[in-house]
Amino acid sequence: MKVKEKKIIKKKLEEIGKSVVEQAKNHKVPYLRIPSRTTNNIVFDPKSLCYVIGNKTIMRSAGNIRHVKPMAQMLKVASFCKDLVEEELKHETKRGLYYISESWGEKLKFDEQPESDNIIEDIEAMIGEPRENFHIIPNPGGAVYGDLTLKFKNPSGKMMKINCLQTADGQTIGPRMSEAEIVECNAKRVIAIETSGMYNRFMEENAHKKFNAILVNLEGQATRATRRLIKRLNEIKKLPVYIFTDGDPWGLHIAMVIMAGSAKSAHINKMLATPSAKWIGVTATDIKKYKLRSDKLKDVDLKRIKELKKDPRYRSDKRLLEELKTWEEIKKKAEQQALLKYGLRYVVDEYFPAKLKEMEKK
Amino acid sequence: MKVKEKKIIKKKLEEIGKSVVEQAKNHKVPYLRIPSRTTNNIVFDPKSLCYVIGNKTIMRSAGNIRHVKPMAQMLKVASFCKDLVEEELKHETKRGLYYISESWGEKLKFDEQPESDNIIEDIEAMIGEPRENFHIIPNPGGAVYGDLTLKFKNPSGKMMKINCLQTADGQTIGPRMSEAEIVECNAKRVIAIETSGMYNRFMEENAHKKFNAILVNLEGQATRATRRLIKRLNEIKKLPVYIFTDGDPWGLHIAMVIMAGSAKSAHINKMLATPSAKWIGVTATDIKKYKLRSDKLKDVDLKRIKELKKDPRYRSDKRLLEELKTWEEIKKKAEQQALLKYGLRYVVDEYFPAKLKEMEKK
Amino acid sequence: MKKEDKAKTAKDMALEQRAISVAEFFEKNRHLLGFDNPSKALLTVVKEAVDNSLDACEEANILPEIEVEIKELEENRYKITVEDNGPGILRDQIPRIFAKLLYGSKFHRLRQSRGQQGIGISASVLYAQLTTGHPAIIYSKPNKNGKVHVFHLKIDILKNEPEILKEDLIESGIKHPTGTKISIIIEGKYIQRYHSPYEYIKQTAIVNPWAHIKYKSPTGEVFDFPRAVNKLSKRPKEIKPHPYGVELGILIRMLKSTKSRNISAFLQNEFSRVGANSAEEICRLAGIDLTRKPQSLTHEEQEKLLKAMQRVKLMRPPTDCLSPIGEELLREGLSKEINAEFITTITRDPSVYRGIPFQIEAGIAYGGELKKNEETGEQAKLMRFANKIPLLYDPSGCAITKAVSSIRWRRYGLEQSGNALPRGPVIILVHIASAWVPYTSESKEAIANYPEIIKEIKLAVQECARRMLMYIRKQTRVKRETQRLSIFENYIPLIIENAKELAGIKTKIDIQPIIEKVVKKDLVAHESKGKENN
Amino acid sequence: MKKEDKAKTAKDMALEQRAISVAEFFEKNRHLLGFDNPSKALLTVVKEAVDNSLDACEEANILPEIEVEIKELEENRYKITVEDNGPGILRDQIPRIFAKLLYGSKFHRLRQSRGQQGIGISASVLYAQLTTGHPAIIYSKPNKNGKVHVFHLKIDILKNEPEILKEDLIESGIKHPTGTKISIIIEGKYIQRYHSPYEYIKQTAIVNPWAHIKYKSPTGEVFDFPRAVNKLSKRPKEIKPHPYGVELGILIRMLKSTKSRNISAFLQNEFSRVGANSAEEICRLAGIDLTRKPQSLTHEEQEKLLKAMQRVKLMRPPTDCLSPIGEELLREGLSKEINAEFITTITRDPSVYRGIPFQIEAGIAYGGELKKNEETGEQAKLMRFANKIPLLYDPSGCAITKAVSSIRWRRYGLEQSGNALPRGPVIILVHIASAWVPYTSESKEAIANYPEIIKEIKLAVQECARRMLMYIRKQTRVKRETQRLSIFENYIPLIIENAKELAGIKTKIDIQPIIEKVVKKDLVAHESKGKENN
Repeated sequence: MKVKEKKIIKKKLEEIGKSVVEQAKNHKVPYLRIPSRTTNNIVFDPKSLCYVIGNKTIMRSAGNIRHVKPMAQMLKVASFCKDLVEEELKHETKRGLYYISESWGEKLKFDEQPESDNIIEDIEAMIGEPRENFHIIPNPGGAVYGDLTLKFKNPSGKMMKINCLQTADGQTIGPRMSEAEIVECNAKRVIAIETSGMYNRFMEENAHKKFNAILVNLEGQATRATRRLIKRLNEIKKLPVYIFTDGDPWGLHIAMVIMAGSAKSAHINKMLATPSAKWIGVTATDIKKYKLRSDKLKDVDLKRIKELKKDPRYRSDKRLLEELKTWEEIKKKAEQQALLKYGLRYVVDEYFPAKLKEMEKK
Repeated sequence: MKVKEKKIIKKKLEEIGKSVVEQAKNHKVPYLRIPSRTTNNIVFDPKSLCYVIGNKTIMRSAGNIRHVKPMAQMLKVASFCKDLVEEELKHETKRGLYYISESWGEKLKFDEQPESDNIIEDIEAMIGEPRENFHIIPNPGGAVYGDLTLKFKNPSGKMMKINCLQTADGQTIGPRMSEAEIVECNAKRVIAIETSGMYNRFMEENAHKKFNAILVNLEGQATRATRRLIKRLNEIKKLPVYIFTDGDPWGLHIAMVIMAGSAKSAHINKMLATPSAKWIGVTATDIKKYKLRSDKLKDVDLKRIKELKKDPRYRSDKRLLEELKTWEEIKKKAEQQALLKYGLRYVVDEYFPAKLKEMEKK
Repeated sequence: MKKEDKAKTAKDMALEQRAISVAEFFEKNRHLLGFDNPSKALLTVVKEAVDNSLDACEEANILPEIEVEIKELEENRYKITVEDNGPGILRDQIPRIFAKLLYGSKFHRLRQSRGQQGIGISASVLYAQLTTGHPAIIYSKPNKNGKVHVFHLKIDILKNEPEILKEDLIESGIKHPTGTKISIIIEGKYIQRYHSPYEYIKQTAIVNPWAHIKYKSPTGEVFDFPRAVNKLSKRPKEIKPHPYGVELGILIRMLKSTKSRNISAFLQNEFSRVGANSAEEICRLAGIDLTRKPQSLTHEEQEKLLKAMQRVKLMRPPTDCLSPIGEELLREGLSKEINAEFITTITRDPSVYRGIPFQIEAGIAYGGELKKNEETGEQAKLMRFANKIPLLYDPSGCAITKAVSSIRWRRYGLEQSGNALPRGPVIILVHIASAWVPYTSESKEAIANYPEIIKEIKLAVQECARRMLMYIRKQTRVKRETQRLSIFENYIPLIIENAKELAGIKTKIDIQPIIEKVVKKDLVAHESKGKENN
Repeated sequence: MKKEDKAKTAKDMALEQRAISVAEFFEKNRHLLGFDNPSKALLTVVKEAVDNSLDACEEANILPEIEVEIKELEENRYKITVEDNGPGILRDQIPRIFAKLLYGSKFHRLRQSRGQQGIGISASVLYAQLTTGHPAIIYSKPNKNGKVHVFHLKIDILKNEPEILKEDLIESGIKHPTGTKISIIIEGKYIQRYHSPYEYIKQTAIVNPWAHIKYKSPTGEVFDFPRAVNKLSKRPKEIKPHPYGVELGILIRMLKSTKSRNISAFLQNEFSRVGANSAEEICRLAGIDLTRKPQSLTHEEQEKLLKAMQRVKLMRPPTDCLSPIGEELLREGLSKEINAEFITTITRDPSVYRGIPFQIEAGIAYGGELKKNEETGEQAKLMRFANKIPLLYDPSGCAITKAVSSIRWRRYGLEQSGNALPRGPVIILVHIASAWVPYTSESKEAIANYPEIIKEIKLAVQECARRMLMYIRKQTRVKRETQRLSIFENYIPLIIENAKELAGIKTKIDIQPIIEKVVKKDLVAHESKGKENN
């Protein structure tokens, strides 16, 4: 993170404290306004095709018995994060923060982690920055492979440069990786893959060369860091993004979260979502067409499909809606690796090129 | 993997087929002898302090109705793996193999993944090699950080060299990493850490310099690749290994699996276990001494402790046995990050040095 | 070939036909009367005798003094003696009351009483005679200054008539100025658990707080259940049947046997709630002339009359045939026997099923000593009563259990799994008073599932439960309010301090005015919210 | 103050005492006789009439021909007509049999019959009269060449005596040479589900395969249940009571009324299984002289006699008072009405409870059409019978359900959760035949829980279940053996082929000799293992 950004974040945090102090100086009962993150303030933005936060705010007031404690805790957390940002190299996890709170004394310490998690999200919403920017980091997860050169400070603060082909089993994507400076990028597209098994297949079959692509291993639901890196490659380097998941409504939704963000993180979706990304498959149609080994959709799957059909993110995409309906009709799901029935190379030599052609035509 | 090793593996696999062919040629009903992996053939080896497989074997015979199908499948799997080894750069996951079996026709395809998994373990036991060596690889997991230079072929087969400080958020440990050639190693010890949060803390606090150590992120129960890399650093570079886990019987057992292997993988424990590794904590005694925020041990935890107390791996280590008893007495568990109540630096500046001193005295 | 093996003709069969006496019938079917097994038989005898004593005392307006003694004579053989201070029984009535089944004063009238059918006590005599061969011994003193009649009685089973083994007139034998004593020897079994005589008498004492009962158990312990009030509950009056509850067969019989000269008089004299206007309206609807002789109606007209009687608008039947315990007396009864921190009781207005008036009373006792068992998460105890008699057997078949279990107890702050009784430190009491209690069997163990009855029970118990919930809430509220103040005093300084730290500002800020504002505002808001919730 | 409000004296109360007729009693307590609600009432009337017809036919050794018709007259009003080809009833007996409660031939004797107490059919007449006011109409033809008696009957409730509204002698009205027909109009409700008259008649047809029953339903459908065999089941004989089952009260009554001159004769004449030796032994044990007059015994001696009677060793009571259906006839009955692939039945040896003989029969029908419901995992159907009558109500209170549910059905290859009935394509039938069936109530819905009875039921059903399991196993075995061969033939070539591929060897290998060896060895091994398993 550059020095300028660091200053911005610090200032944004300090503003919270200042507003309280100002009110108190005037003997007013101090309160804070926080953008509401409840469902009735999450709206679908048809332009960006993702959920964003609306205009409603909630008040957290020192005059409300249920607010006083979390309000004091929020100011303390913000204060702690300001210190982390100041030190630049220090980061903590949400779980770590929860434990650190114990050093704040009986009155301020958190009894349950959901309490501190909630306050972190409130701060995100107030200052409009993902928590990584005030150094509360998620666990790393996901990996990247391809001809991409990045520059960053390593965890001990040393400036480094690395090419993402220079790895035995993948470069983990954490908070430093996701914000690293893109020094050089010789690829034409990003291919994000749900499972490690298929990601390995792609690497070993030289898919990065074949498709002139950067390969991203999502390892299931993509972490925020992975989504952020994908977004930056898309935004800065204008690379189109293709997402390849298991063939079930959950896989499709993994793609959807990359494309449109999640409802839960509506307050920072703008920083994370890649609206132009495209879902390659495995589609419900693929299951039929390629006669893939499949399991029956369970009740929970069918229920999920029903929910998704009502979701505006899907309602606005005819193709995805059609696929959801096809699932309801065939009542089957298949994993990516089911394509291996045609041999190890088939997925890279036949399936993926065909799908890519189909997508790029559109 | 070097060319010589590749040949050895190939030969070991071929031997299986040859034995069957020889018998058939003489009109005998062919059978295979497989080291038994059932509990009554897993014995504790007090010398290596780990479970190893005993002398019992089971027979899989073409004359037994229940054996014919798995026997045919085993020969097919071995044959397939031989091809993977031949191609050198090709690896597959257990799940992938299960799907690939579909291309072998109705008779040979696996109906459930546990069937193919079982056959892979049988082959491991028969040829005495972990499955990574015949290219059936686990998902990657875990990461390494420190002044360690490794040489390997990257997934696309290009020879690479990397220093493990040269990473933003960690180098993932997969099958290629775990077997990479150790070119240079300037550390004096290995510190393996259970959680990503604490691992990040150690990296950011420059623990690798402070303790002259290579830091390993276990991400919970260590993967086989991680255990293999730790063992190689210990064996080849003679580095002592210290394991730092959450303070509960499950954390202790994470350490134990690194030290002594698991019962389930008794047939290949010799390739994976690091008997000289030492568990640093968080011990039950630490929970008392450092007054850590703790949860009550649940029934399932207490049951686990009872089991562990009967386990010979613990019975042979007075210190661990004492800790188990202490847990039963205090009935509490604590996470590593609970140490953060003393501030961010405390764990690296105070706790860990003290523990290390204590361990190295012994 | 013997005669039995031959095919029988109608003639053969006719020779075998015989009338069966009702005593024979119940001798063979004694489980129907509560004599299924030895332990239940012992309880049934106590119950029938005590019920009769209470009924007699109340009819005579005497505060009951009842002594019960159970003595073990040999293994499985018990002597049960029950003595009361009731009005006694006239000499001539004694044999038939105690030694003839289906004889009594309570069957033919519509009025609440414990006994209903004139079976209970004579069935006990029958059972004694069947199992031990011993006669029942009855002492009765109907006159303050008179002597005591003593009878040794058995039943002539084949005739269902009393058999007097011995009769005597003696000076003493009854403690009180007037009274009755019965002594019966049966085969039985004494148990100490839920279905024990002790439990029966204790529950009886709860719903009859005007009664003083002494009980001497087979183990020699003496229990005294003192009187809590010196007032009997309201005496019930006899009423006539209500047109809505009558059936065609009964109506035809009444039409035939009435002394009224015409239909109009018949309707007004024989039914409750029918006046001249209603009678006219009924006849108009039925198309029958008011002046017709009741005996002259054709079958078709009888049916029309019944339909008309049930279609016309009438007041509900009078309810002074009922004698509820009353909210206050029920509370006294509960407080006297149960050490709880909160007790509430309710007497609902009378209601009607099948034309028969009934009335539900309920009570809940919460907390106090009952909390001792709280940790075990035990089920609440449900005490069931009908016409002031405890029902100890067959809870699962009973409308009371059904009604209480069907309440959503979580709404009232108690745990409940599925459709079971709630769990918690609670005793729930339900009493149904009725001119005719619809038992599921003659052994009077459970109430039949009439929807009207279930509805009333639910309403009564829910009201008690609501009051209990309010009590629990109030307890919690008081505790909470003192906590609120200290929360503000603790956290507002922390808010200011951390805000300063965060903003990097060191100015001194006076916190006191803010705290004062906050506390004042909070109190107002909280109170008005409290009101809304009630 | 009205009289009612005054405290009553013993004298006041005496005036109120009255005897209650048994008809009045059951009029008020009609739920005890199966008239709880309109749909059950309809079924009860059909049941009582059909039971009487079957009993009469069998006593007269006539193969039953029974016609049942239910006709809807208006909403909730039905006319039920049942006609049989039995021996008919003599003119003089007709009124009391149909219009007096507790009158009949079956109460006083120990012998298996459907009716027991002489209540059922007259209760139906009572119910008709109560709900619709209509008399019952009876046709009876006791002589082949005679005329038909017609009676219109009601019950005089207050006296429990018949009231004859009309009597006639006509030429026709009965189809068969002799027979009885009854026609009753009641308020009722017709349902088509489990408790329907159809279900009752179908189950009756199963356990009475010698009966031919025709049924015309209210919707006009006609069902014919043809006869499966032309032979009645064994006729039961009347027996005397067994000393083990007698109670003191009964013994005292017998001693008093016997015509025997001395105790020895008394014991031998009035009880079964007592000969001269046993009588002597009893008297010796009791310390009573053999020659004493029965009437002369003191109470103490009576008690001693009873104890001696129950201590002496005696044969079990004779069991020819029982009339089981028989294994074969029961199988015929099941096959005729149920399309299953496997049916097995068993008749156990007679046994005794409380000195009363009884006998259990059971059957299981498995598979075939019953498999239609298999996917739903439905509970097995349990058909309960007592003295050849189907029991449709109150399964949960019944010893049969209890016994069948307590069997560990998983051992017999059926799913079962907890202590419920098993699930699967199965019908389980249990029949208890007894000289006196211990019903839990007069409405004859469920059998009381005697341990002796439960034990016998379990043994009978378990034996049937064992046979069913053997059948299921055999079916599976045959299927399995043909599969084994093809497995070897499929996989051995694959083993060789893949081994060659793995070894990288191309030699040609002759597989046939290996397959032959394998198949031979496998067959031997498999057979010997199969034997071990049995």
